[in-house]
Amino acid sequence: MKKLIALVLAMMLLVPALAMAEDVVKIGVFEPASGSNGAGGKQETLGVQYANYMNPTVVINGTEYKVELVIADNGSDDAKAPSAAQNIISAGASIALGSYGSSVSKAGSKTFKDADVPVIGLTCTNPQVTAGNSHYFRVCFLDPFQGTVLANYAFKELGVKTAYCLGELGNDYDQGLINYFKEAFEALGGTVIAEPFPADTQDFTSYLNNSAAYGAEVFFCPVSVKYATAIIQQASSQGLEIPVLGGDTLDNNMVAEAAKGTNVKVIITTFYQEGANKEFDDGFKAWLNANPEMLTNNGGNDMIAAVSVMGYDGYMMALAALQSAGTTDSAAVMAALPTTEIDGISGHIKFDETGDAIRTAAFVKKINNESGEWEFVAEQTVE
Amino acid sequence: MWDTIFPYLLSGISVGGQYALIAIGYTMVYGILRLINFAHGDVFMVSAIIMVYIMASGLPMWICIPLVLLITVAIGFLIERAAYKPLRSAPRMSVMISAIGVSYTLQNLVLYITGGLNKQYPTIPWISDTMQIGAAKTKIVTVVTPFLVILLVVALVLLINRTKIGMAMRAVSKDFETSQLMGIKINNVISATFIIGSFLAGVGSILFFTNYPTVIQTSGAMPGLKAFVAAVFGGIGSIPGAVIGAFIIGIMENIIKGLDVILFKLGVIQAPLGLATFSDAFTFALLIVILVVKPSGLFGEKVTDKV
Amino acid sequence: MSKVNQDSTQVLKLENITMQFGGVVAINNLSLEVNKGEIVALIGPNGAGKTTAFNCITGVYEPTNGIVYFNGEPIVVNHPQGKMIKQYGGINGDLYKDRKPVVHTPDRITHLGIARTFQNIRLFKSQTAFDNVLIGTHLRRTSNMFTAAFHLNAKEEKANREKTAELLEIVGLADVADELATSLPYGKQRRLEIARALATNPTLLLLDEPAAGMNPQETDELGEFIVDIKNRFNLTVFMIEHHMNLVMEISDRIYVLDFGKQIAEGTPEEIQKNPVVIAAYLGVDEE
Amino acid sequence: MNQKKSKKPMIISLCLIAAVYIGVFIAEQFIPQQSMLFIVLKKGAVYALVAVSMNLLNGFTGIFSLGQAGFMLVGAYVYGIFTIPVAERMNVYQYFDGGLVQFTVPVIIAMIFSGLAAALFAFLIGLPVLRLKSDYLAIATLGFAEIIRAIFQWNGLGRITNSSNMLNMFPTFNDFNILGPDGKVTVYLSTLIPFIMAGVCILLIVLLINSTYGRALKAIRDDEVAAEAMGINLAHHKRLAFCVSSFFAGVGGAMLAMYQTTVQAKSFTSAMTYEILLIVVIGGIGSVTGSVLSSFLFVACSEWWLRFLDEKQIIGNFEVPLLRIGFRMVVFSVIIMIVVLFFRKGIMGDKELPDLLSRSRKAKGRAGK
Repeated sequence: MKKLIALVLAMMLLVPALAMAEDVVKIGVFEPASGSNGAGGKQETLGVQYANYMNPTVVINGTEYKVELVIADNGSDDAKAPSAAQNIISAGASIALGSYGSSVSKAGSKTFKDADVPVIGLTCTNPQVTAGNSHYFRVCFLDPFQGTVLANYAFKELGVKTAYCLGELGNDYDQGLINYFKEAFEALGGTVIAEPFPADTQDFTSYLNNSAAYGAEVFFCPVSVKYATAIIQQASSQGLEIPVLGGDTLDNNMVAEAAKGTNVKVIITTFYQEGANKEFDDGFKAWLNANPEMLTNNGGNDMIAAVSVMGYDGYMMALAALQSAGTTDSAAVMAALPTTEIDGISGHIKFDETGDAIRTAAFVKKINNESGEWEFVAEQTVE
Repeated sequence: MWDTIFPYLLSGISVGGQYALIAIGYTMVYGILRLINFAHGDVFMVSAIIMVYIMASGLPMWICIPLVLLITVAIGFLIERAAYKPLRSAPRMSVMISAIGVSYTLQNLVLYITGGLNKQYPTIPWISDTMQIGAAKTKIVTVVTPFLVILLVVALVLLINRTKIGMAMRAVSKDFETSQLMGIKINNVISATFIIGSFLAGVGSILFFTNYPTVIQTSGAMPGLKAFVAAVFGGIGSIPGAVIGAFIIGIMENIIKGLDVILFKLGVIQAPLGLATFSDAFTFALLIVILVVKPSGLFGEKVTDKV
Repeated sequence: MSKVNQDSTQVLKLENITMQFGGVVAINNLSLEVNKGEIVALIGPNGAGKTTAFNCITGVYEPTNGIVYFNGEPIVVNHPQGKMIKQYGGINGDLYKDRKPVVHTPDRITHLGIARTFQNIRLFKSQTAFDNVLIGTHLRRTSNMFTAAFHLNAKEEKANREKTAELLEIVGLADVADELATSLPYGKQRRLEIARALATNPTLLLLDEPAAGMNPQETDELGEFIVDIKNRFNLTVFMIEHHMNLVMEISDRIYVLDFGKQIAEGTPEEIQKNPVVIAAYLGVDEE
Repeated sequence: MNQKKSKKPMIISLCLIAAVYIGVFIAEQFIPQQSMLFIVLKKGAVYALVAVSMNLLNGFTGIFSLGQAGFMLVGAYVYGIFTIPVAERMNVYQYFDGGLVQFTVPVIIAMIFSGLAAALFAFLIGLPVLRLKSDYLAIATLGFAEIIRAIFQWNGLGRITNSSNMLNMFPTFNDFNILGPDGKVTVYLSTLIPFIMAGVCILLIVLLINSTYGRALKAIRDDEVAAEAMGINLAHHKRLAFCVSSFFAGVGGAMLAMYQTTVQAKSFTSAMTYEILLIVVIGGIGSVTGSVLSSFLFVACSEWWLRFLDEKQIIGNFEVPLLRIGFRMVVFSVIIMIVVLFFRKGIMGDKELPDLLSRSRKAKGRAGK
């Protein structure tokens, strides 16, 4: 017992050394590597890692700093988010990137805020992430925008009048996007039926039956990759005839894989379409193929996920902010962020007053059922 | 109306059959050790993960399936030897905690091996094919499941009623100590129980994940709990009870998911109420009702404590 | 005793008690009385239904049929119900049909003033001898959860501790008060159980084989001890016992049970001479 | 008789506890807030309370309940619902027009509400469930926790619970820091306050355990039949333990909400209950001290000390094998299994801090007084 107490006391005194080497700047990567969003989180992290590989140093105020990534797994779990965030903060990160999934982003937000560490959201599209937060920025578009794009596309291009929406209970991203989709779609004159499913559901057959029973003409499920693949496979075996519509989360090679060889039409909106920047695409693919571990994290092939691109752009944004701040002090970086602009892979990025990137276009893609690859459909804008 | 309800019934019967195969493992172990084997659902999940990796190795199907079942059985056997046998004389709470610990360990182990990513269950020929029944389209496995379950249950009941090991099992579940005094090798009987339970969970796993082909470390938890509820519902210790309980729960659960639609079609409600939220909770509500009204379940025997 | 009935000397009365487990009749139409101040013994071969009778009195089992009175008040009333109506083979099945079944829970019955010990000792195993007895005082508390937690019942607590110490002194366990109950030798555990029962302030004490496992000398001491506490606490004692010497020495009256049926009743002398008892019981038992 | 002997260890224990509190206060002022230490201390304090409340049921009363996460959920939600600033409600309840509740109450009152709400749920659940025997009770309480979760996520209650969406913007631990006029923190209290909250609650539980009621609960744990024969009303006492335990689980839930800064029903799963159960087991079933110690150990290991196992470590030129995401949890579960199988008594068995300090085991009998 005495030994134990001694051990505990000794450990407590072992406060992590905060002083670090002179010429290192740390960037936190606040992403899920496990849990329901693990797959997406890993791809997003890949983008950041690739950017770090391409740009391992940054010159701040005349000194060359080595950029070190502090990767913390938030487990797609709100309860783990604060400690993962604290991990990044205690490592001395000047700025953090993340997270895939709006819920976790919100859950970690306050911890970053209290420590004065700015965060750049990469693909968390829920408006609440940045609303009212001076420390949270974001390089992607927002759900009200994405929801409207999807509603317009479904109503005008697909010509459907009834939509069935399915989202995970308790997932801010799913529920938020469905909500904005519903608003826009109903404003256009369509009918929306929305249902939630409990977390960890595996059997979606009854929900697919529901959509048919309601006479829906499109099946909108902006869910995580894990659920999306299951839904598509079950849709295929049940012979679902209506198209499946999704948000940026479905832009994933596993989803494409699932739809390969089936008759399920999958249409999504996303941030980036492979082929838009050849130099980036080739570089990224070469890097993936050179690292078996990275290739596994990307889902086993070298298809480029839009979230990886956002990870890359977020990293570049962070470097730009560090440069314009002229110091590694996190508060100064936060002050510099609103005025920082870059030309990213996904387009020009500039923040508005809430800290959201000003975006006017989203890419619409669909899966080619024969090749199992994403195909560009249109670039959709909303005024 | 029938056309509306039929697809839900079909899903319910299929998933019910898969729960039944897990529930038998629960009910047999409980009957003998009076232990809720919390890890049983995870054995079911681990079996699926093993299938994923073995199929990926490129072995032919006719080797893979028996191999997976064999490994699943071995895991069930090892869990009993490693985590439950040392606690044979310990209070029941300790054994239950050990079971929870095993469940936790298996899940974390799978998390580590898969890196937290969901795995795609391999396609097994024929049963993965789609077929048309009436208005509904479904995989062949959906239809095969109930028949396979009945076949396995008949075989199991024969085993328990006609063989020596079956007789030993019945004796042990009636009275643990006395049967030990009568020279029954208690450890062998318990191992046999775990082997049978794991085997059925392995078969259930093939059927379940062929239908719902995404495997992740938490995949076993819910089906496991529901199967346990089914076992309690049918009367723990009773194999036909567990099977009937499992079918009832599977069907009810899917009806709940479609209840909004059914009510909508009947004109009872104008907009969905979001009742699907309760599809899991309903199972547990059913459990509590049955425990309060008839704690011995549909087919269980009442036990009185001796003072 | 709050109420005094016409027959104030009758402390315990069983009327036509039958206890049936499925097809097994453990007690068959048993009637008996225990009067105030008496020591009454219930004897019979193993499996005769003696402990079952105790369990019916203390509310652990619901008898299939019959009434138990305590100080003239019915504390257990039951008649065959549900599937027992079909199975019931007793002769007085309809006797109490019109009476509402009442079965107090064991704790209610202890409240009324019946305390018991157990055949297979049931002490609180993780606690000291002192705490075992102290728990017996819990039911007479006047404190509630809050006053107890905030130690506002210090006076009562002190009185209970004193009473516990005194009881341990009386049963001769004061020196082992702080030992774990289960670490005590067998004889002392039996005495501890009695002390614990006494802590509930009973008027009727039910002892289930208090001398089991004791040697002749200990048994003799126990006999004196039972008489002593009976007088000291103004008790009535009803006990199950196999040691015939003890039974014959201290009992005022004896009931004999065989296969759930009462086969004899009387003073020790009468029982010793009773041919039915000798045939059914004394001849068989090694005592 | 030997009451005097047992006084000394008590006093030393109290001094030790006081020293811990002072230590926390000093550490908080001088060690930079970024340190993982504080996260561990805060979360540890929350888990300590929850673990002790679970121990009251599982360890002291012998009721094997697995409903802890459900009661924490109730507590966390009630706290959130009553403390989100009115100005923020439009934002939080974005899909429900700002929600139904349009007022706030002080933090302490909200925490008491949390406890009471959890206790109320416990009372209602206890009516049918507490009659069940050990493992049936476990599975029934587990089921109830799932039912509670579904109810709180239901859209129909959205105007109160915000459906399945997140509650946030309510006061958190960091809001206890005292700010100077310039908006900078002058006195840090964000770790001390949770320590005090948890400490007060645990003290109340300890007082209850050492009262005549606590003895009755232990009697029930040791032998239900004998306890009942001693006039202890089983139903009443079990319900009491269940409600008290849930009350503190509810308060613990409110504290967890403060720690997490957000509340969402989906994270209160049975996995959370299992985690707390394992903490209780590691600490020793039936020891408050054990539960508290193991809470801090558990949190420190899982959040801090073992995190390196999840990352690639390179010592010199040697890359340590096996280390990657998830390895931490594997190591962790193996440790837990070893404790469960080979050190069944846990860290403390059923001993408490004063027992460790007193030389004679005999003093235990009356240590409470």
